[in-house]
Amino acid sequence: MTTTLDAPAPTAPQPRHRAANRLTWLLKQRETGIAVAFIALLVVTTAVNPNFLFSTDGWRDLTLTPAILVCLAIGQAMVIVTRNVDLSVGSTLGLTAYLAGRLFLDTGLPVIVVVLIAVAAGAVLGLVNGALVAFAKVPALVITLGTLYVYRGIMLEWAGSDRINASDIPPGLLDFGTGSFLFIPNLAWISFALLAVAVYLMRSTRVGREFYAIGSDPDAATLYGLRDKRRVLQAFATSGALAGLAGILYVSRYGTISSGVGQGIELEAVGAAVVGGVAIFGGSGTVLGAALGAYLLTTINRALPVLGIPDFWQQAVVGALIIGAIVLDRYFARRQHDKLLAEREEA
Amino acid sequence: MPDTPAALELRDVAKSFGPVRALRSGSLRVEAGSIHALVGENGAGKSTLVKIVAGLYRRDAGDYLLAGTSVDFRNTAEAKQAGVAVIYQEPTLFPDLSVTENIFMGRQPTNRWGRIDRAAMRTEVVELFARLGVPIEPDRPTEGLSIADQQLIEIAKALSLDAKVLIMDEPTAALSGNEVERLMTVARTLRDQGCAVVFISHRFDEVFALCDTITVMRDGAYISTDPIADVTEDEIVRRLVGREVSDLYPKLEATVGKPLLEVRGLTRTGLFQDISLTVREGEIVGLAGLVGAGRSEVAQAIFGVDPYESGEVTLDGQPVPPGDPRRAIEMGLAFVPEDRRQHGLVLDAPISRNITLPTSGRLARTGLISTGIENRSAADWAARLEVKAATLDTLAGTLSGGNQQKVVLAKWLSTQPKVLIIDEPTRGIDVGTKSEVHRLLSTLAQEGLGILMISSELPEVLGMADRVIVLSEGHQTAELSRAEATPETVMRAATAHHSTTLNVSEAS
Amino acid sequence: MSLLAEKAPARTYAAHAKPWWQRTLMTRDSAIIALLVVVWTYASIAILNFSDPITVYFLVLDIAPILLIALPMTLIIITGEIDLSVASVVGLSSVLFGVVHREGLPVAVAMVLALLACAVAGALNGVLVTRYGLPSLAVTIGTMALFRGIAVGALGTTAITDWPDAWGDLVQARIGGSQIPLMTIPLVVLIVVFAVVLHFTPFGRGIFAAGLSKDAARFSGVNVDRTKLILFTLSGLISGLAGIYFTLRYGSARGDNATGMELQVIAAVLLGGVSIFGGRGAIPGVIAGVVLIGTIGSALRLDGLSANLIQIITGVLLIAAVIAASVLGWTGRIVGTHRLPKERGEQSSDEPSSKKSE
Amino acid sequence: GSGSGSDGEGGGDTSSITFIPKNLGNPYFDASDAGGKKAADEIGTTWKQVGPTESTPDSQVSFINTATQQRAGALVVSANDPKAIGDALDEARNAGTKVVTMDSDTEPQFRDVFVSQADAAGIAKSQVDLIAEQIGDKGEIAILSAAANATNQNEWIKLMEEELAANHPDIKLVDTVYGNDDDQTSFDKTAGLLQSHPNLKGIISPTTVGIAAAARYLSDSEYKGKVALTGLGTPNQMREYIKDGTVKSFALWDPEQLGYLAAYAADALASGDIEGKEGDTFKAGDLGEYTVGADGVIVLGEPTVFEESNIDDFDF
Ligand SMILES: Nc1ncnc2c1ncn2[C@@H]1O[C@H](COP(=O)(O)OP(=O)(O)OP(=O)(O)O)[C@@H](O)[C@H]1O
Ligand SMILES: Nc1ncnc2c1ncn2[C@@H]1O[C@H](COP(=O)(O)OP(=O)(O)OP(=O)(O)O)[C@@H](O)[C@H]1O
Ligand SMILES: [Mg+2]
Ligand SMILES: [Mg+2]
Repeated sequence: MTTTLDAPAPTAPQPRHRAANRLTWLLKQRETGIAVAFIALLVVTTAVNPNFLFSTDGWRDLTLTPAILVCLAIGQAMVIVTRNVDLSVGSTLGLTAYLAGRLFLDTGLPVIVVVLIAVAAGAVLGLVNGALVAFAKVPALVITLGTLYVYRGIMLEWAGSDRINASDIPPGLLDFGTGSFLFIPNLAWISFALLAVAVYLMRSTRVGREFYAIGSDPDAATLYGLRDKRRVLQAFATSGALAGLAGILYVSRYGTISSGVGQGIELEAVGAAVVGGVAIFGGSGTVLGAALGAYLLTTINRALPVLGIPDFWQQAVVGALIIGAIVLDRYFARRQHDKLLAEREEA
Repeated sequence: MPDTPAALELRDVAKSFGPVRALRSGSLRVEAGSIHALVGENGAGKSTLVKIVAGLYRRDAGDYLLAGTSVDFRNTAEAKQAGVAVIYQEPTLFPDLSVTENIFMGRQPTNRWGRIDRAAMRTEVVELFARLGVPIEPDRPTEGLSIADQQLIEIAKALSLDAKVLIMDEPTAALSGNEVERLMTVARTLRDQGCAVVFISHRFDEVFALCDTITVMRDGAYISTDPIADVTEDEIVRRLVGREVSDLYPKLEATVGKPLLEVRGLTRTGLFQDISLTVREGEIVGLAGLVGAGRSEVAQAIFGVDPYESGEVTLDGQPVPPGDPRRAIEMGLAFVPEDRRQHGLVLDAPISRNITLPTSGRLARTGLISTGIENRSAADWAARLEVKAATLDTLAGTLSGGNQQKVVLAKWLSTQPKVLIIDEPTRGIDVGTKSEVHRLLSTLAQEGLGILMISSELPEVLGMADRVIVLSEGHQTAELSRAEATPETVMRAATAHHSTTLNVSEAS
Repeated sequence: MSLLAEKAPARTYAAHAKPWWQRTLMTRDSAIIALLVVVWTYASIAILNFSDPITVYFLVLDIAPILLIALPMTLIIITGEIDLSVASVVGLSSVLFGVVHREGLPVAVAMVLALLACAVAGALNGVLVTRYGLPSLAVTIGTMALFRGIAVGALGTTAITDWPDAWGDLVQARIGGSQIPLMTIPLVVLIVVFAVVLHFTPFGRGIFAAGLSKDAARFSGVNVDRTKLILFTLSGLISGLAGIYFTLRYGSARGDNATGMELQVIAAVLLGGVSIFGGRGAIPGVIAGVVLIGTIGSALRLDGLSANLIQIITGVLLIAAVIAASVLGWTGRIVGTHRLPKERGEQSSDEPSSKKSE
Repeated sequence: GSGSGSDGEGGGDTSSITFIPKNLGNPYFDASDAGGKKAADEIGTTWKQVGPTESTPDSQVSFINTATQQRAGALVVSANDPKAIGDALDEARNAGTKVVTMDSDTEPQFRDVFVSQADAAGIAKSQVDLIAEQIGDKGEIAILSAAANATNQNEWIKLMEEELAANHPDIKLVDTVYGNDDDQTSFDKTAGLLQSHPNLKGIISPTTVGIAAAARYLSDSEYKGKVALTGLGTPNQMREYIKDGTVKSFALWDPEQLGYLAAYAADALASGDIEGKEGDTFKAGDLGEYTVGADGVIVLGEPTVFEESNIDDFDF
């Protein structure tokens, strides 16, 4: 029981030592762990080969290469937080990238318009997922597995053996994709901006908090009268829109669009979110963590060859990392749970 | 009828879940500035009524008026908007989110940019908790909080709504004396501010101490409403049960034989300590205590679905291995769990599969089993227990509570057990079936079964048990013979040995 | 009255609410089998060369690995779990098989060693899921990358192609002079074994019970964790078998064999009427699902249509199949049929609970 | 050419030629496809391209099987694995379909003839010579290949290594990475190469996807102009990088001519004009007469080297 005798009338909890608490709070965050792992990886790799960080391209690729995955991981994290999953993002990315390519080739619309169309198309594809999940009450895993096939199939059917080359794409977009501003690549800026918005959305707005609530306990969400259908739609639409944007980023960075664009990247996005501490059954984890997870995964891929590990082993390392992350997560969750229980016993 | 419209009024409201008529004709009229008791047996339909008021369920028929205007809420947010706050029977919190967030979810204060004002939320929570006298850290997650603490958060949540109608569905079930006292103070304050409060409880002392009006429900229907001053406890009980209470406990004489189930020093830190008990042939042993005393945990540990740290369990002299329910079943132990829907039945499976699940190994011929074999066995046992169902492929989840309990009993009796452990045998079962179950238990004991019966209903324990063992906060505090067991002795033991807190209530 | 000893009183129960033909014909299984028959008939008539017996030969050889893996996958999904690592285990099996063979061990020995390793890989999934209580979706996303990574890492740039021809010929042999592959025999045996285990043994009853209600099954003496562990191990073993098949059929041990096949398997299983929530499904439907996808692919290719349409159709069928269930449930509710809340996907009648699946 | 042949029982079109590239959506094979189609039109037969979206042998097998079912007259295949598609090809040949491999060969027993773009040693030598010239015959180089199992790639790599060891002792091959003929992978692998080998002087990418991706990475990196790049690429993909100086020169045979020749070879086989034995000769339209060499290999000719001065003369 919670009441004690010796405490007079219980009062509000004591204000704590702010600074010290901040520090312990920071240390306890899941994101801190990933950030530390990421930095350790950078330090070790750079020690082996200074070029990894201290060269123009090394520095550039550090933030440029993960930008696309960060974009997808943010969307994926939002969806997973609501206790769903979006496996169709790879296909959405492919389809929107091809759409953008075709628009450049066939219409000559200004770049910005094409970007908006691609993002909107991604959002629509996401909405289709969301609607099927929310209204048909079918698990997102099945639905998005289905749309993974459908979206990819549509793209392949449309593209045939067609392929869009760098020369078909407006040079402005390509320059943007490889250009920098203040020593940081443009695409990285975009991913930072998205991340900032997403963090704000998920931490400080009702929509974001309701995402967490729905994922934490869908039944309770119904009791609270939260508009869970609408929220699920929003989460999927956001994920789709981000995949659409990722499609554009892909075009601007790689300059060619072939039929396989984005194939398999959905699992990398889920992997990034999981490594980043987003619980696969919803309710906890942050977009920042997912983004850090994306950084870690991408950078490991780049670092292994530098460290002398044949790149064939990259996937194995990534797999071990994902498993390690969820085992660790469970361990910390248990410890936290036990601690909370113990606190209760003491009280 | 008074001419001012009541704050909340329900007239002949009905609600069915498939074949289950949870509410046939529920009526309730609560005036502003009053505390209104709603009482009724388990399954009388109180919670269903509440959920209709809350906008969680939509009524099938009847009228629902708030301050004289007819309303029809499609979800709980609309009801909240209209000033209805509800504390549900089971706490409903988001385990991953902080206490503060839980209280404000869906209606957080925001600034112009949609940014949630965390500081304002925290300030308000601190104030609320101070008012309630609750020492809970507002920033911690609700995961791991005790049921009592969760209940307090629910109360804080309802208070923060500044509601015109506040409904509390058994808020005190898990609270200690002090906490109940504080809750009552809050309820009275709200009443004085003009709020209409509905208070649901099975504890008549609380009802009589707090409420000014009382409505009785039975079997999903309205029975009566009276000023509390005009009725006595006995009168209410009679209306509640609808028949003479003595009918309910048809205890038969049974010859008590050799010891069957013996438990020695069973311990699981934090849940129960050093529990020792013996159940003999033909004997019904009652395990009494307050909700949360750890009785279910003990039973689950004995049966092997939960672990324990030390102690031993033997059946008919043979040690029952820990953590192996299948072996326990083979040895002759059967366990009817407390939570029928979660643990007792596979709700989405047919009656036949449910009954034969623990015996499928035995029923199989050369390792193979078929629906035919299952149906023959299931039909036999369903008939013995008089399960009311047309076909054996009826899904268990569609049966009424009483019939579900009969299916569970059929399932366990088909294993031909020596000892039956039964946790809350009649929870959520209507009055008729209740006495059937009791008669059944008596008959089984007469046929030589040992029965360990856990029950929170004192009359049930006193009416049925040959011997009563009482637990309090995980400790065994008394073992009383049938003669020694009275409401007073059992209750004293059930509240004894509380650590610091309860010394007060003993002293007072 | 005597409950335990005496014969039961006269009350009797009908075994079923509906006549047998309704119970057999009005199911997801029958629907998918009917669809298969329709598609097959249509293709035979409308598509040139489809009715040729060699179609069956190629079809069986093509779908064999998917069919194999679909069997344990069905059981796993019925317990409410999932295994995404199967295709990676196929690659792992292929590579181990090849590497061990390259070291000079006989094919049969290499086969056994590879199968053992794959069973261990499956057991690793099982242990992580049951002992540590981790969600199988996350676990097998991890092991999917891990196993594939080991497979690709172990073989590097090479593919091992020096297999004795006898083995490859055996895998592709025909029965007598017919166009039916010899592989059909072990496939049918395995299908029968899995169908019997799932539908006619106490173990199978436990699988269904565990999928419908883990707790109720446990409280009834079903060892849910052990069941799941066995199934994951089995899944590894059978995927290993599929890897051996892959290697011998193509005469090439490669790390990237069967990339992406996990999604095909899961799509086929779900199309075959297995509920992703667990607790529902049957082997005949799954077989029909696998054959249906294979048939559509074969027919479209013969018709000169691109492989892409196959993807679209697979996806649409998958979505349509699951939505059909919930749409049926929904109309059923309106008409007043009594289906359970969980199935019709509505929480209104569920007691509010704060339980969270772990 | 002729178009006649005995009708199979299933009623297949025995004069048809089915072309199965490594994967669809590859401009190199699209050029071959165009060439094949042109030849087929001249001959008066049908030519169609079908194939998998990923370049794996098992997905290729399904398409070979389908062609078998359709009793296609001849099959032109660019093999994703020398052995893995062998049995399927056998099956096709048993059903009477002639098999021509093109660009990437299987083991000789599985096909009738192999239409080779150039002989492997010649390709390897030309690549090594191009890079040697550009880096002054000295320093570290690396190879960016396609799939790790690609037959032709691996053979060229082996021959390049031999050529380097024999004639260019100062050039050191420090790494070989695999971009799987995927843009993104090839792009990222290029980045990885440059970082792991700071002293890298040149990259050879004997695959069209690889060289384009590598060129695109180099073109806006600090290595532009410092690290040489050569390999096999199509002029259309590489034009930009030749113009901006990222790439000095690269080589390729004309893939369109390759398809054209393969179609003629396939038709000659299907109509029984040749059997694929050494010494058989046939006429390949505009390209003139070709002779089947040892092991059933037909060589197209020497690769063309593209550079600033001549690149605008080509469009494929
Ligand atoms: N979702 C549901 N589906 C089917 N039956 C239900 C459902 N909810 C309640 N019931 C049934 O309706 C009847 C009334 O239940 P209700 O919860 O309203 O009773 P109660 O009066 O609150 O009982 P208690 O005092 O035990 O809380 C019971 O028989 C119960 O089993
Ligand atoms: N899974 C759990 N995790 C943490 N605490 C638990 C868990 N289950 C039960 N408890 C706590 O253990 C204590 C004993 O619970 P238990 O259900 O055994 O009590 P009981 O005497 O059977 O009461 P009831 O009459 O409600 O069945 C309670 O305080 C309960 O909150
Ligand atoms: Mg209730
Ligand atoms: Mg209990």
